[in-house]
Amino acid sequence: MSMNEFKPKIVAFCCNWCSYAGADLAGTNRLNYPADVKIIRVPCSCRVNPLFILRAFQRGADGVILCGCHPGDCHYTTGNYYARRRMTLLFSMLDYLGIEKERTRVEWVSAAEGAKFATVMNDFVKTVTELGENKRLEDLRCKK
Amino acid sequence: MTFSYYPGCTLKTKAKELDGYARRSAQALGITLAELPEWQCCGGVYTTAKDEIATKLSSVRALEAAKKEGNALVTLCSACHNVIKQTKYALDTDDDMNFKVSNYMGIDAREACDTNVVHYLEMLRDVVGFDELKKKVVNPLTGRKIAAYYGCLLLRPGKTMQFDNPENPKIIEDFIRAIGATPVIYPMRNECCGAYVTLEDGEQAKKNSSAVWESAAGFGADCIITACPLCRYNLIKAESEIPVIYFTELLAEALGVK
Amino acid sequence: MQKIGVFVCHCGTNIAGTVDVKAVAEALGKEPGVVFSAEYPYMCSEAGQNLIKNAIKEYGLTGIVVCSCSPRMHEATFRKTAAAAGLNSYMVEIANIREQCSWIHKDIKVATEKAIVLGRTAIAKVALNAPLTASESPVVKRALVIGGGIAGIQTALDIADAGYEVDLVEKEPTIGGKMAQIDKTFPTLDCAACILTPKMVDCAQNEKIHIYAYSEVEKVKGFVGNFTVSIKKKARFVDETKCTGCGVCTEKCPQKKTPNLFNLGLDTRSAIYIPFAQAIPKVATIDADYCNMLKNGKCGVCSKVCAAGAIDYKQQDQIIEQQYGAIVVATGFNPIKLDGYDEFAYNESPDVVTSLELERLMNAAGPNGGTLLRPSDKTHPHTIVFVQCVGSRDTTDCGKPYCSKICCMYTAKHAMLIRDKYPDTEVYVFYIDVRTPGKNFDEFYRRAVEEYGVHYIKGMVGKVMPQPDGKLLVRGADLLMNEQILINADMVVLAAAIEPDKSARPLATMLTASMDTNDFFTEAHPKLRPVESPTAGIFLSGVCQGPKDIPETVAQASACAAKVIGLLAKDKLLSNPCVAHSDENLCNGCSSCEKVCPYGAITYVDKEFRMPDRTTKIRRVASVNAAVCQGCGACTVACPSGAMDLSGFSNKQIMAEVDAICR
Amino acid sequence: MHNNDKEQILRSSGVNVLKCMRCGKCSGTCPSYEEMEYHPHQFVYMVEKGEIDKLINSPSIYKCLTCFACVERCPRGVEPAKIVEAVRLIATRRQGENHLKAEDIPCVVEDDTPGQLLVSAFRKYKK
Amino acid sequence: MQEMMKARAKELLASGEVTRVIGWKKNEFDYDITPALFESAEEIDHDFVYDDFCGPNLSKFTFQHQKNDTKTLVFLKPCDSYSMTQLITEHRVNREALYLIGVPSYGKIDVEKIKADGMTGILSIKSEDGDVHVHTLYGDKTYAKYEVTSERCLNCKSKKHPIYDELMGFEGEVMENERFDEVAKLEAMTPEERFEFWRGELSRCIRCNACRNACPACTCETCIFDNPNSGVDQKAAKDTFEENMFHIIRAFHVAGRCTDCGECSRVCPQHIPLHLLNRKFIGDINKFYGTYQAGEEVGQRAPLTNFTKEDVEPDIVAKGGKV
Repeated sequence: MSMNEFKPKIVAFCCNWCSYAGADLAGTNRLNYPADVKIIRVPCSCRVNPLFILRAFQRGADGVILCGCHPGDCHYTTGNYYARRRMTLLFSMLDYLGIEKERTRVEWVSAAEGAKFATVMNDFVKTVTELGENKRLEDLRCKK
Repeated sequence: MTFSYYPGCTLKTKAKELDGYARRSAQALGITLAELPEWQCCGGVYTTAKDEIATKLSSVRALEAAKKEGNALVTLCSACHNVIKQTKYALDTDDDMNFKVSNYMGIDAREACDTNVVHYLEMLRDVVGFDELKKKVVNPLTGRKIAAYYGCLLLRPGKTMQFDNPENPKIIEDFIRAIGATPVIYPMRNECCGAYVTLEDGEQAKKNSSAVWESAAGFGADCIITACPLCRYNLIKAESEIPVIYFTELLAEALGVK
Repeated sequence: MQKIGVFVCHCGTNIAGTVDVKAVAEALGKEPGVVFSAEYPYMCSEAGQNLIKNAIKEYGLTGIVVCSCSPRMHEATFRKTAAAAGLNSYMVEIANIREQCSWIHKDIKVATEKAIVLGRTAIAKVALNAPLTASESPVVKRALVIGGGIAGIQTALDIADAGYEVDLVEKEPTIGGKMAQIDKTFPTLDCAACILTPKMVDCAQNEKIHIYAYSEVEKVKGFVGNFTVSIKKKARFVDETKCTGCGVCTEKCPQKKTPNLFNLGLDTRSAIYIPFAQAIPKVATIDADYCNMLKNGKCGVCSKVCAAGAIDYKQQDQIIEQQYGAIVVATGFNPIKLDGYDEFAYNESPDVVTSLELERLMNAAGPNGGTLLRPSDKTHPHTIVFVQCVGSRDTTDCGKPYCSKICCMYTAKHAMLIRDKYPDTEVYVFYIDVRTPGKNFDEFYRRAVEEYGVHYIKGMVGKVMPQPDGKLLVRGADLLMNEQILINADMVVLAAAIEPDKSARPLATMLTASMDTNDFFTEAHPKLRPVESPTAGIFLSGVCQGPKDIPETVAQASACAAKVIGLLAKDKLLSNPCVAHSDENLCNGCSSCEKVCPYGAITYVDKEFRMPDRTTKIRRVASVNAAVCQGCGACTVACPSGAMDLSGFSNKQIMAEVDAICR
Repeated sequence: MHNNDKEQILRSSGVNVLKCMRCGKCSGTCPSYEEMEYHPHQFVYMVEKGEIDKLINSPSIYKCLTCFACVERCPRGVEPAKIVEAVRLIATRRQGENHLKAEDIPCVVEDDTPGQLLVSAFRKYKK
Repeated sequence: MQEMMKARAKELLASGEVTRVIGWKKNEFDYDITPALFESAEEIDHDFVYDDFCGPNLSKFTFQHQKNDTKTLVFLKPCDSYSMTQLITEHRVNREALYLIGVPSYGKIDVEKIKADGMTGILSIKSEDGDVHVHTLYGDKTYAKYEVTSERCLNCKSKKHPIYDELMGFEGEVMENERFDEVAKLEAMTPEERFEFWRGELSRCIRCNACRNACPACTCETCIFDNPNSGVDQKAAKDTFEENMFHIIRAFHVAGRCTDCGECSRVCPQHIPLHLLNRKFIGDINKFYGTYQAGEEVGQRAPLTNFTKEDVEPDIVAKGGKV
């Protein structure tokens, strides 16, 4: 598969109150970003269990991005602070295991930041596309 | 109790009395001031620039020497105190500065300079204690109305110096009370005397210094005390109508060792 | 076996323009579990909804997926549709193929493929949905208002007007708050007492309102609709039911050297006191720190002169417990301490005062009977300098980073009143910006300048220097003249920043209501829900939420009351059923979930479990209060054993979505 | 060129000029205000605007007493004195001639001139 | 030491202060030591042992054998007592029903190191005064103790007991150590090298669950890997999510709670350096959120159930992890 044909699989977790609304606003303003991004709506960024991200990678995702309210603006007051710690540690671990750190990202996107949402997604898809297909995490268990 | 002592350039020349009285008083109070063996001039003023290390090295050496001796470092001249304390603060808070200085000196500067820097007045307050000092006064200066002149160097920047409330200090006033005199509070006590500008613009310095002594005299002071040779020089140059002397002179007088 | 129906909306051409809706419906029709699939131009129209209803009935659908616009748009609509057809409304999932697909992609092939993925993701999720029912909890028809200033008074009056019981708790001996200390109000210059005291009397006379003055909230338990609050009635050493407020005791009390806190310590009063003439409740209070009888048992004059026999030196603090459906916070503000601003000589000179002190100095009921005199020598001041933004917009340790909002206007008021009453007095105002957004506000400020000749100077004062002759030499910058100026003043008035009352922080902890870094209460939404705390059942009135002037405070207080009334009008509360729940068999009782819950919705109980060997074992397990939980899901991730899950967004559902996307 | 100077000033002073809210308290407190062509608040504003040359060529840079009154009293933590110092350092580092030369000293020095004065002045006026 | 411990245990049993004792017992070989429950002085006399092979962490065993209605004496090495403190913090053991005696540990011997040196047919091993004498069918050999001390003991984090009712022997200090060096070495590799490294290591896993069973932080009532509703089960199938992710998920589950006792690596029959996963998390937590040692104090708030508003952003990882 040559580079320009490669279409990455990207899972985007978006919190219901800010980032999902930001994604909607991007749509309302007809701001384009690649169709490779598929959004899963969660109530809050703190609902995203590292298991979900691992599962995505195991099922063949090439990149996973988590979007939440800006720190301090969480609908539930503190959810994104916990998400921030969890994701920092998880991403660091994935990098440690050899999954390129560019394949995981957290972005804070408010309901008003439709343009930021589109920019972030364009940039993320570009980064992941350049990296190419992900090493399947399931390979970790396969004999060399 | 032993302290490493950093006298500074002027105390060896034009301000010998500031130094002499301090030493004699310390002795009377049972405090040993061990002069650092090879101190260098602090530079007189602190250069705030973050990309400038050469001017800070003499302070670093003083701090390092005191650390090696295992003592807190006592200063007397306001300028020395300000420069050394600001240098220490920069090493403690500015990683880049610490890195550069460490590289230049071949030491771990932050570690090597981890010395407590105290001004002589702080030593009187925190180590001797003003109540204790009061007990040791043999010649109380009762009835004398003394104006404390802090100037800028002892107090500011407040965050770095941690000396006293920079806008409403009381340490020298407490000192004045301890030696039996009456402090005179006047608003110009923490304003600048004109400092080094006097060298090229005597008029400016005179204006600044005049405002200080006039304010003190206006509130009925019969004498101004200071810890800074340059402040004293400027006030005298500005034709102060009341005497301007070093605080150590009064201390020595009260302790009967003048 | 699931029977899922899929409904693809064209949204006119909004979706159909870039998504081949027929192809989507066809592809999704082949997904496992799907028994019905259709497309329609406008699914949200009545005809579209009927299509859904009929399909539910005809095919006995157990779940539906609507591929349409954002769920933020029409999820509620389609849930109602499902419910109308007898399907649990939480068996509906929306695939957002408009905002997140047709509107952002131009290529029909790409958009169609994505729409199919989004559709099958929603199908995968709905297959795991479970019917949910909102739980119900009763509402106690009584409100608690904490703080008896103008905010608390207005809120209490409005709630009582609607026929609900209200308890008003005030920590001072009288209600009235800051407004009672103010002389005149901007921009109309009417007398504060004249408009406030009738409201205070209304409170006292309203049968629905119960005033707990000289009282504080001790403990709060429970949740929206059903709070249990302990209120501490502090000992006044005077029996409220007997005291007539005649004031004889205050006249006869020999201890007259007590600082008068109502006048901000500018004068003194007796140890037994009534803060001011119109106090509500008008009963005396003994200041235990100054009363000779309470301090050393020598005196007892007040007891002797009291005809009503109301004095009780042995009175103790009393705890009252009461149930409430809603709690209103109206804890107000105070000017900051000015210890960090000695360059203005506030601690050094009595003639440097804060604006609130000036209010008392100018008030007819104040220490000088309404004549403005210098505190130091009681002479008439000829030059007064006002300094704005003392501690406001100040990012240093002693200041506040925000604008205190009221200072520009009250300073204009002060300046105008002084110039009006004492035309021989020159008034200078140092300002950084004059901020006057408000009805008739800028006009008011301009009158101060144009009609009253107040000197406004753009700049800041650097230092105030008391002079031997008692004058205050003020040095400041006039930035427009590019000059440093010196003014020889008689008085200096500092517009001290305002900060939330110190009691607010511990109260917020008790209420599990969130605060910002400045200790202002956080609102549920900064624009759309400004009078509610994110914690359900807690409402915000007045300056506790952010700096406000009187009209704004009153407006917010009434808005707050409306929200409280709306809550109390309900007999039962329906809660969002998408909440967390713990599987007791899996729960370790480790307390991780409790630590991350922002609402305190999780408690622990010891529960008996039957073991396989027929013995029993008692284990500590988590229990979620569904009425308090807001469904964020923080606990589900904190839980190490996976005991905690979130209805509507369960682990399995989200993983199914992940799988569907990555398939 | 100007931009480089501005960057250099910001870097060496460590001051964020954008924090300034233009209240003028620094200038309201400065003891050298009268002697200065450009005043403390102008230093901050002009550095922000990149008007560095005017400052470098102004005698104002030798009038600041480094008394830190402006630093102490600034409500935004801007530290104008550090900006003045950084501008002056650009000037003294750049100048072919120092503002104060050793050969000038005998003319100004008097019997009672403290050594502290001379070292301070050299620090401030010389490379 | 061992005799003192035996005497004290018997004393406490006799006085009725405790009714059960948890300690170590020797099995067929000198070096085959397992945790054990003793209920009589006779059992203690016969089986109780405390020597340089007593590696097993007794806190997990205590958790598994706890009884609420009677008091149990537990001997704790410093690292065991960290685990115990963590279990108490998480309400997993009942402090009231335990009598804890802290005992010093001077480093435990890793028999695998001896075996790796080619020693077979081991009949006995004796550790005396810094020497370890190995007696085999084929002859004897003596090692200096440090040569055969386990990695976790060489990098001991602490010789102090954060919790105890009674101490025996000398109480030690928190130690300076180089335990993050191996982690740093891996961090310095390229992602490809790291991936290869871990693939090589984790491919050897036979999913025996020994690590999970030994881990004192793994005390879930039902492990998510055994719970058909967790979405990560399906033990039987090959190449499933659970199979592949087991160790990562496990490491994340104990992140912030793992005291770095090293039991996982000790018990792994495939010698997978599992502790390097846990240490990565510990190192990151220290770096990002300030030094934190799980089990240092009862009631500590674990870093993952805590936050500050100024926490680093996740992109710190992309920026190379420098704080």
